[in-house]
Amino acid sequence: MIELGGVVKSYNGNTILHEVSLRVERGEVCSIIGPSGAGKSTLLRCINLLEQPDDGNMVIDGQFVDFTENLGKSDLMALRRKCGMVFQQFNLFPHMSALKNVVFPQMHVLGRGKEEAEERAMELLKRVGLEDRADHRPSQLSGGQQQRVAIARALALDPAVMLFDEPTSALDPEVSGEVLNVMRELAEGGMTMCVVTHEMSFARDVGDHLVVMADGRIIDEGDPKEIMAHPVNERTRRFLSAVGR
Amino acid sequence: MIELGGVVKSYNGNTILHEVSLRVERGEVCSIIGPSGAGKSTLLRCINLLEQPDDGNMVIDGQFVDFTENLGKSDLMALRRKCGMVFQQFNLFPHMSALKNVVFPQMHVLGRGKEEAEERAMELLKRVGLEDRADHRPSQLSGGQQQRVAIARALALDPAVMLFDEPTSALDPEVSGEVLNVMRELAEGGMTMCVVTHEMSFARDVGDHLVVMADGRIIDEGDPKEIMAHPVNERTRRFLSAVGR
Amino acid sequence: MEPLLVVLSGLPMTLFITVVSFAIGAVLGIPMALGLRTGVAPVRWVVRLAVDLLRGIPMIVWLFLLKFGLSTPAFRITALEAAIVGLGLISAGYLADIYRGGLQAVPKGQYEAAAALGIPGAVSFFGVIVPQAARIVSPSIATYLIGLLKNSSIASTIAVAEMVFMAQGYAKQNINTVAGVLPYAIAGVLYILLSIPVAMLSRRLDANLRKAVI
Amino acid sequence: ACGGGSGSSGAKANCTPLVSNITTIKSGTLTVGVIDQPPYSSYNNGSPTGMDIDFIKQIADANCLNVEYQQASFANAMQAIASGQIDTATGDINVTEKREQVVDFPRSIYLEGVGYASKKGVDVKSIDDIDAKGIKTIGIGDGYGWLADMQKVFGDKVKTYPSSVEMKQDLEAGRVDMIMEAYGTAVDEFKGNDNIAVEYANKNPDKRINSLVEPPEVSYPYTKGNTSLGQAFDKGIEKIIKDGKVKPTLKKYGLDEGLAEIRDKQYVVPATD
Amino acid sequence: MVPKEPLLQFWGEGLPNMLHGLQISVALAGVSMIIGLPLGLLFCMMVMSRNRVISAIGLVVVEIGRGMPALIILYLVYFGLPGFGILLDSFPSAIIALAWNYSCYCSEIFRAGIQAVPGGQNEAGDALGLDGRVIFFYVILPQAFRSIVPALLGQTILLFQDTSLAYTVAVPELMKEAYTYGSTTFQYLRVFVLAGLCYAVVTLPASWITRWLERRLALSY
Ligand SMILES: Nc1ncnc2c1ncn2[C@@H]1O[C@H](COP(=O)(O)OP(=O)(O)OP(=O)(O)O)[C@@H](O)[C@H]1O
Ligand SMILES: Nc1ncnc2c1ncn2[C@@H]1O[C@H](COP(=O)(O)OP(=O)(O)OP(=O)(O)O)[C@@H](O)[C@H]1O
Ligand SMILES: [Mg+2]
Ligand SMILES: [Mg+2]
Repeated sequence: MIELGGVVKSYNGNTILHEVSLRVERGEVCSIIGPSGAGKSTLLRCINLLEQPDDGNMVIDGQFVDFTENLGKSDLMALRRKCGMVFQQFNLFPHMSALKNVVFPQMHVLGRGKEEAEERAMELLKRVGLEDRADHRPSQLSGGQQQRVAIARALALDPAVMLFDEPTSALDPEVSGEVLNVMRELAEGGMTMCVVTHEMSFARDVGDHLVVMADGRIIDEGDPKEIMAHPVNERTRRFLSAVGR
Repeated sequence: MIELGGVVKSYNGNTILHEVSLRVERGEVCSIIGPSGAGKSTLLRCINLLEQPDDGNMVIDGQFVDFTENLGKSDLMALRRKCGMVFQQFNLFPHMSALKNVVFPQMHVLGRGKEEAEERAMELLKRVGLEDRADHRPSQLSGGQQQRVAIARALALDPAVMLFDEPTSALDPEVSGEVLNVMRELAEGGMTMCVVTHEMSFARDVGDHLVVMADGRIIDEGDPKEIMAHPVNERTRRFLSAVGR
Repeated sequence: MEPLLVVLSGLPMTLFITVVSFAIGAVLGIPMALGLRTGVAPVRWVVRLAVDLLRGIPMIVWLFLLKFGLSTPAFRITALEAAIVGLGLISAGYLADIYRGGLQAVPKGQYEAAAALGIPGAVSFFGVIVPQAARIVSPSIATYLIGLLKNSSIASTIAVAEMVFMAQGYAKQNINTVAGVLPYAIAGVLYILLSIPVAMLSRRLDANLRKAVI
Repeated sequence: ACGGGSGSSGAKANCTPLVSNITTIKSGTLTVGVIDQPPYSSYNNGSPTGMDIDFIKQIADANCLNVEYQQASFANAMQAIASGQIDTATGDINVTEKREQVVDFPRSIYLEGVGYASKKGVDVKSIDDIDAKGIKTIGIGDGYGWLADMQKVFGDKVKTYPSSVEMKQDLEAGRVDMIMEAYGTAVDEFKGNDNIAVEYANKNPDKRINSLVEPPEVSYPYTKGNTSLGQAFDKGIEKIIKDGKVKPTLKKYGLDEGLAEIRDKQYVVPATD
Repeated sequence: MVPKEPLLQFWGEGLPNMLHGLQISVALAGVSMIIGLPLGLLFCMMVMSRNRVISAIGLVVVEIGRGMPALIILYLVYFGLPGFGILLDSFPSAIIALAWNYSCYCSEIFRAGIQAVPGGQNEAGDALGLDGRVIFFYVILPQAFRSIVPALLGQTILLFQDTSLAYTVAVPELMKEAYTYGSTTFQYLRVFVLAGLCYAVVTLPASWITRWLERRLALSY
């Protein structure tokens, strides 16, 4: 589904990602953990082409991308459309209602008509448990509700993969649950997902594959339960004990 | 040490605290947990008199306060000096070095001379593991380091009680550990502490007494291990399961 | 060469008016800013109205009012005095609002931390809040100073011999020729050149502010 | 010697004044506000020149006074005299009823004429010409005696100016078709300018414009109630007239000698509206 | 020296002319604004353009327009252009000068407003695959308006005040009328107080509305 080969990314001479390679199968949930500054967000942003990597390549949903070549605008758009991205800070459009947030991209990206887009939006808002909040502005919603709208917005474009960047770390523990539940249901529904998270229980219980990053490298990967129970890598062990498990 | 009797606090007609009573013994660590909006911060701010409650009374370090009476300025200052407060957002003074942050209040509140204050400050910075960061501005310190400076600053005034309002919730999980360790050492040193926290492991392992708040009331209290293991109260159970333990 | 020298001969006056009226405004703005923040509502309203009037009436009207309107046998005011008093008062109005904004922009947590530590009000105001507010407002103050430098040109309308007045005097002798435009263009360029150091300083302060406070 | 010699008055020694014990702001010195209005007076960076300056010097000499100058404008001169900042002012100042509410005038010294200035070829010579020659805009300075009458007759065609300099500039640039200026000023401003024709307007009086029928008289206002200074001016001006110095001076500045024919009884321009 | 008429009567006599002047002032500000606003947006887009040449040109135009006092710009247009054979009347000269000055300030206001929109909004748009123009016009600009509108209002109040400078080139606006009235009555204090009040009648409510709007917009969403 996603296959990254030797992805390199630097900012003004600082290399943030050192030849990262990674494979996520169709329907698999891949959790990415690691200390702050490890490059987790950067990796996700590279998959979504919000950042153009300096080297490496990627196959996503059957399409090959060579990062050393400059991508045309339409290619870029087409590739981005394959990924739905959910940010830590939600990034909903504050001047649009929840419904409009989900409708607007459908109309402008997929060219859907208003009615069709609204129908699909209501269906998704229902799925994330917010059909009765469709008319609310983001500021009138709790953090957990906002994040669920953001998920619905991403899903509305029928992405092949969903990318989550610490979707619950800006949320109160109590409301995090709502969001994690939605994500769990998505995973059970067979969605391919890459999730950067500090929620160890989610990574353990829902994730199929665990990737541990540090200093711009993947230092450990494999079965989540196994790695968490018996971390072999010294750095992984340190991280896990710091996070408190 | 602290005894609250029937504390009531409302903001423009909304009652946020409904006759809260609470007792914390000398040398005891009292953890306060509960969902967002329960009134945990408000309770702490009432103890510290950052908010003037509408009704109730308090005995703190042997001194009685009737909240229905208006406090004189010098009384207020004297009472506040009994509590050291540590905020979620650290609230260090950004234009002063770490050392100056700890020295400044000593000079202006306790009237200590500069040398004495600096000596004490260095002693405390050492205690929180930051003697080599004394000259750094807060902006040059990590969140965890900032919070440790904030603890040192509060300790420098020799408070009878330390109040912590979610001291680690603005921190990365990895650095939270440093702060929790300092708090643990404080507790072991016999400091009386009130800690609002989402860190269940801290509440369980370090806390002597657990208070569960919801909707402006104390809904449950007692031995932390017992309550967490066998929550009797339905609301407590819901909260604990949402937080994931 | 000659028009340049003529315009330059007004430069000291331009700088003098700007600096002196800025100093007046910077000092007078402090009590006014406190007035804008006081809990005593009537005082706040009166100061607010005064600030709004100072800012809401064109500078040229203030200058004419002072210069032509305020002369009695007992009280005389020269053009230069009128310009300095007028610009000084107007600056006080603007700076008071800038100060107020700065005090308001200091995070509430800072007030609370100081209160929680039991630091006395005056000490926490001058030792904790003011230094932070000063950093927050310094770019706005620099911007205002640049504006004031340009506005000092309005003093030419009441015959204060600053740059524009000198330019005008020269231009009038050379009507409808290039020499009649040149002094204005020279003065314009001088204003831009003069504002560059202040702007650079402001950007430096702004960057420092970001480093130091955030 | 006047004023008792040894005093700190600074008055000229060995000099007998026409009037003794004159009160001025600065004792022994006449402080004169100079309005830029050539050829009548121009400040000239502190060494003023002009017809009025010539006269003022003679008046001061006759009264054993030194003279000091300050720059002034029509806008602030009356105010400055009234409030005692200066003793008098020069620059073709007409004797008017409005001004007499604020200041006093001694006897008049010469007449002020009105001048038309317009492009050569247009050559406005009378009020009737204005319509006849299709004039669209007429420039007149703020505070000029004929402004109100002209506005009454020509309404929005009249454009007013803060000073004669802008007005001159606009006539030359072509933004106004003609201007009505003090005759002397117009002569002076357009001396040697081949494109602009200046005409003496009082030659063709028009009863709608009072200043053309009754040319205003010029004098030197002083602070109300300062009778000693008033007398000094009266005597000084009388002496200049008696010595026959007015006509040669008018001639020297290129003005019509007929402007010396002031009326027997001082004419005060009445306040209109 | 004691004024003869009661103050209100004196004001009453001067008011009709001053109100007429006020109308001209408002017209001057209005026309300058109508020209200056779109021009400001254009300058802003030039300055923010990725094309270095366009951006540099925009920057020069804006920095000159902001760097020189309005009075100088006015003199340059009114007294300077005729030297180059361009003869404009006082009213259009004032409009050109004021509109240029105003549009340069507006350009900066637009830019600041756009940059104040959190970067996450652009990213979210990109991540959704929205077109750059769609993001700018539908996502960024509507949010930027929250900080732009009050700032623009404030700048427009300043523009209105700057119309008083047009008095120096004989536009018969409020200041000019006041000066004329003053020079015929010599009661400058009373006249300019009245003129100040006439300006304040417009600017005070406008600044109150601005502050109210600022607060309201800050609270919305
Ligand atoms: N635009 C940028 N310019 C320069 N450096 C950057 C940029 N974005 C990220 N970095 C750097 O790249 C490194 C990795 O950042 P990244 O945000 O990917 O880490 P992360 O693993 O997501 O951390 P966190 O858990 O704190 O979100 C950091 O050191 C960061 O400072
Ligand atoms: N200054 C205030 N004015 C009005 N309402 C307030 C104010 N401060 C707090 N509240 C309200 O009081 C209630 C309790 O707030 P409080 O901050 O004490 O909750 P909390 O338990 O600390 O929650 P959290 O875990 O989110 O910090 C909330 O509903 C809040 O909206
Ligand atoms: Mg990240
Ligand atoms: Mg709280």
